Amino acid sequence: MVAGGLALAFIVFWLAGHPGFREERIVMFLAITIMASTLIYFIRLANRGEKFHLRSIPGLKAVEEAVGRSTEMGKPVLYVPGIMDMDQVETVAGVIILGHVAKMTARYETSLNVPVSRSIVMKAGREIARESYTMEGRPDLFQDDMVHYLTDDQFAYAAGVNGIMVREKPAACLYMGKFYAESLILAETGNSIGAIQIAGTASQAQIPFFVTACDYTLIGEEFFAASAYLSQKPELLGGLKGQDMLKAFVTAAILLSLFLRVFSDLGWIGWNVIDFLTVQ
Amino acid sequence: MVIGAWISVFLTLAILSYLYKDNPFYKVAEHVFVGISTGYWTSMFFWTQIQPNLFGRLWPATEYDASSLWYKFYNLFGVFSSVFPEGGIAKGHDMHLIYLVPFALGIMMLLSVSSKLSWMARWGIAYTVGMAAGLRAYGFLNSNVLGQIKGSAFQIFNSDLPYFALVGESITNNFVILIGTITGLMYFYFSREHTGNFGRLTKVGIYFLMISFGASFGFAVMGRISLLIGRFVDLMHYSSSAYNNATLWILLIMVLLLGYSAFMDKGRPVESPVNDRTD
Amino acid sequence: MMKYIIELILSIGKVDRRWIFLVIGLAVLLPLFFPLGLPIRATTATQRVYDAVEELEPNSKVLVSFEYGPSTKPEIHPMAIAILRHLFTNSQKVYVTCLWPDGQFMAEDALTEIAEEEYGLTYGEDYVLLGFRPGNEAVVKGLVSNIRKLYTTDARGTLVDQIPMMANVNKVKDFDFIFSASAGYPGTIEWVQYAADPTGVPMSTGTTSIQVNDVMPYVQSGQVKGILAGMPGAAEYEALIGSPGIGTSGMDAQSIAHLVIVLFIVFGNITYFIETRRAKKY
Amino acid sequence: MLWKRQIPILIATVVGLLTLFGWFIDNPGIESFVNDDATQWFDILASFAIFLGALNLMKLQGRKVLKQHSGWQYSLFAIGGFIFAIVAGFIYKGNDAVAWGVHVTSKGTLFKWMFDFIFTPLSATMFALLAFFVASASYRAFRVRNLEATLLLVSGMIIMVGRVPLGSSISSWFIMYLLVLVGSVAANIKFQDKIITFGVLLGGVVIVTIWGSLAGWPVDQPSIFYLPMLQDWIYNNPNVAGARAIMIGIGLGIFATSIRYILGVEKSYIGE
Repeated sequence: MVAGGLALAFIVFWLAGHPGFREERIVMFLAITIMASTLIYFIRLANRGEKFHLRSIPGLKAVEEAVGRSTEMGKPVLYVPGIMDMDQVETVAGVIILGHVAKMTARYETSLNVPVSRSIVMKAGREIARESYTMEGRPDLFQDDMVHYLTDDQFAYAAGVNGIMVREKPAACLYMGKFYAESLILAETGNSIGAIQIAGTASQAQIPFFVTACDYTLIGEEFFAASAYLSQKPELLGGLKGQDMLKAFVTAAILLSLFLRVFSDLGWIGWNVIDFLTVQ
Repeated sequence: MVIGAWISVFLTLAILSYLYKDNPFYKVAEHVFVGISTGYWTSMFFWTQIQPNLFGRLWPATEYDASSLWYKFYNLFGVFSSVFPEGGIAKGHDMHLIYLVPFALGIMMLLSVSSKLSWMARWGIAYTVGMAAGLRAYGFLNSNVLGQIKGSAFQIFNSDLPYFALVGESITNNFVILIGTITGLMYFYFSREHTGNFGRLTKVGIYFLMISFGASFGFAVMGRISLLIGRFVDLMHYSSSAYNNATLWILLIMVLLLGYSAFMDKGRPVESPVNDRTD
Repeated sequence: MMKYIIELILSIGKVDRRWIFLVIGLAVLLPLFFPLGLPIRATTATQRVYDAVEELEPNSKVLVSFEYGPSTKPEIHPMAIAILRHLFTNSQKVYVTCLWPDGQFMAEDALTEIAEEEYGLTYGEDYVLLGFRPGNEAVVKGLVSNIRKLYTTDARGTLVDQIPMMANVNKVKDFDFIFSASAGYPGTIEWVQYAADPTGVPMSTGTTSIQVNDVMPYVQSGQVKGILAGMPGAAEYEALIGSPGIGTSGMDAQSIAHLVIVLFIVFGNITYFIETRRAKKY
Repeated sequence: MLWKRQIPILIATVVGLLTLFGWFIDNPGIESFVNDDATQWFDILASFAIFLGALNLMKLQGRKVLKQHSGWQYSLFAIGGFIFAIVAGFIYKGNDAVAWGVHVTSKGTLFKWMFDFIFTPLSATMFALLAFFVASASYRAFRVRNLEATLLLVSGMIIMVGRVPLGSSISSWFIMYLLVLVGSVAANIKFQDKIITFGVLLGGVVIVTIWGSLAGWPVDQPSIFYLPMLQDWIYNNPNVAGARAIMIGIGLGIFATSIRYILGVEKSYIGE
């Protein structure tokens, strides 16, 4: 209903000469509105009780096992929320996953160590971890310095985390966030101390290193789906279903633009899809 | 200059000694690095962000007039003349009073150090997350999604492309990329179990992903080796007599000390970090 | 005899990682003392960068941007040197910007070594160092809209209006070519997204090997004209412009180190084979 | 409650919508906000926040020294390093010709000395550690466990050897002999029959030798087995396909996650 109203309003606005609107970005505007409304549709659907079946992601099941294992061995869980700041979406996702992991460590009474590389991530991480411990009814277990700042520099942070790993020998190492070249330094050190390693990132260049050096890796989109899987909240699961629909749209768009390109090459239609897709 | 060479060689060898095992040299280098880098970035951020971009926009030199209340207030800070030089800050910005907003968020962030006011940091966090969501959503949708759709819409009936070519574009190569992209995308489907025919497609997808990971891993090996070459070239440069052969002396001392401590450890059971996982 | 060989392979197959570190260290160190001089063959991506730069007519305006720091200097610096040599031999006008704070130090070293000492060019007429401006992609967007708003002064403090070669250069569209020597974020991808794509100015780039994979789809779809990939890319470019430098000398060490890694992988697999076969027997 | 939860969520939503749809509004104020000011404000915010981080680091290291935890001597180095950097950054310039503020990025200052002789060697050496770790990781991970790991291994090795000058001197005939050997080993495992294995091995060798002698053993023919060519094909085709699939996946993932944050569907980062 709301979507219908908005679409109508936009058409009227468009016909009225669309003052102050940058026409050359109309493609992006359409893409954003269509995709956003698909997501909203499925989130609303899920809120109304629609159930969605989700395939299992091995990496996410292993998170609970890893925390359990550290409890048995009486060793801490090391959580690295990436080296970038909250201005990257992956870091925000990493901090949210920290919230879920903090719930597990509260339940299992495992010690949690979260060295961070940016101060805003430290503040956000503390807020979310304290919240999780309180919701699990164990505010006494939480100390502020579980989430502690090391340094802003990429390699100094890697050196510091190496030191923590080799000296405290955590049983489980979780790397969730945006990483650059230091990913392999952390993963190899984690492997040398025999810890279970689960990595999740959307930093494309680092996924191969995590795949080779860690036990489980959440690749790109799987990392973004983690918070939905761990929380099982209906609206987040709905969002995932929406994301699958977007993938179907993109696949269709690729095939469609392929045929359109063929038609325009053969001269059947004068309008070339390529410049339609180039956004200035 | 020579002291600098000795320090840089010591730090380089101390970090490399970590490969042998976690030892006091590495601990020293690690802690020095953490301390220095925090101080480095604190100063760098202040002198390249806060002073020029924030204060430079609140009290620019271009609109300096001593009579206005705003600049009188500025002159009160005159005591820190290095940060607030006479006649306003000349960093090429004109006055934007809207920059009081990030100034306020910054102050709230600092105040949040006290546990009672800790909630104040949430405003700054909320702004950052909002900004990140908006900018990245647009940027990634544009270049990652639209850009790649455009990239995969290749020309099938293009006469000058050979049917198959090992190097350079060709029809079959384009088809290989198309199939790989679509099946790879299907691997990321969440709402359907990867079984039956759909499972076979995603299997092909994961094969493409694995080839892509192997390729970028192979590519990375080269890059990393060249970095090590860079370090060895530096070490050799500092071993010359101009720096009274810093590298040789420090290397000798380190090897002796590590050897001695390893010899002493023979007695006690050494907890060697060999990969001895229990599962 | 056969038994002994299998035992040897097995012992290599399960060796402690520190032996690998030692062998790799030697494999890189020794060729630096005794160079082998193996042949260097240019790949298509490097060739495309060379052609893109060669096509520029003399005195065209080229924007070279330095986005790397000390830790990635061994890979990217040889490229920057080679590109500057190529540009100055074709007497192009070079404008240098930096998106990384450390990039300015790198740019100063490169320019003093090539522009001043080797080619004896005059600052302000043949080349200018605009220097570092914070803000990551905001700097690229600022350059696209209006350079003078972002760079009121160059790195040496002189006002931009007083620099002769800055006359009628107001935004990225006024440049004929962009080259980004980049090692991460902000870097090539921001130049493609916010400068090359919107303005259509042709662009090439040189990156660390690991970042090549991120940029490859842009090269493949033509948004970036070729790419210099890591140290091999630098060595190939040095071979193309006929002035071997640091890149070339590093290549021998690369080859040997790679061979050693491949051998370790092969032995690791043979041991894996023998062990799984043995496990099946028991 | 209003100040702690409602307003932050409101800020996130308003700023998110503004930066998302600001790209389409043709008004200079919003356009400059989206292009420059949004990230500029964040940089200023982050520059304030770093003081918090430095404070936290010094508190932890300081407590370690005061309480004489194990390894407290090293914390002295961390505190000393920090103080040295702060002195170089704010108190002692070492070269008065340079104005404050510019001294952070110009020659001759104590800050530049610290950058050249302490900061650079440390970060370059940490980065160079990767050369060792890349070797030990590939040694451990490139094992023929299943088809996927084998693809990882094969494409990694082809790229590694193909891109290095040594690779271009390995002739494609050598590779073909190698394939024949691998084929016979595989046949041996599959059929467990000596005759078949020997048959495959002999037949393969004969075919390759005849073909080679007819073609005059050129180093880079047939090009499908010539490593540099093969590596170029692998790098420009299946690799790009895989990279593109992941890129689109990441693009959609970031878009969907950002929409969830803007619409407030996911607000746990503010605390329930």
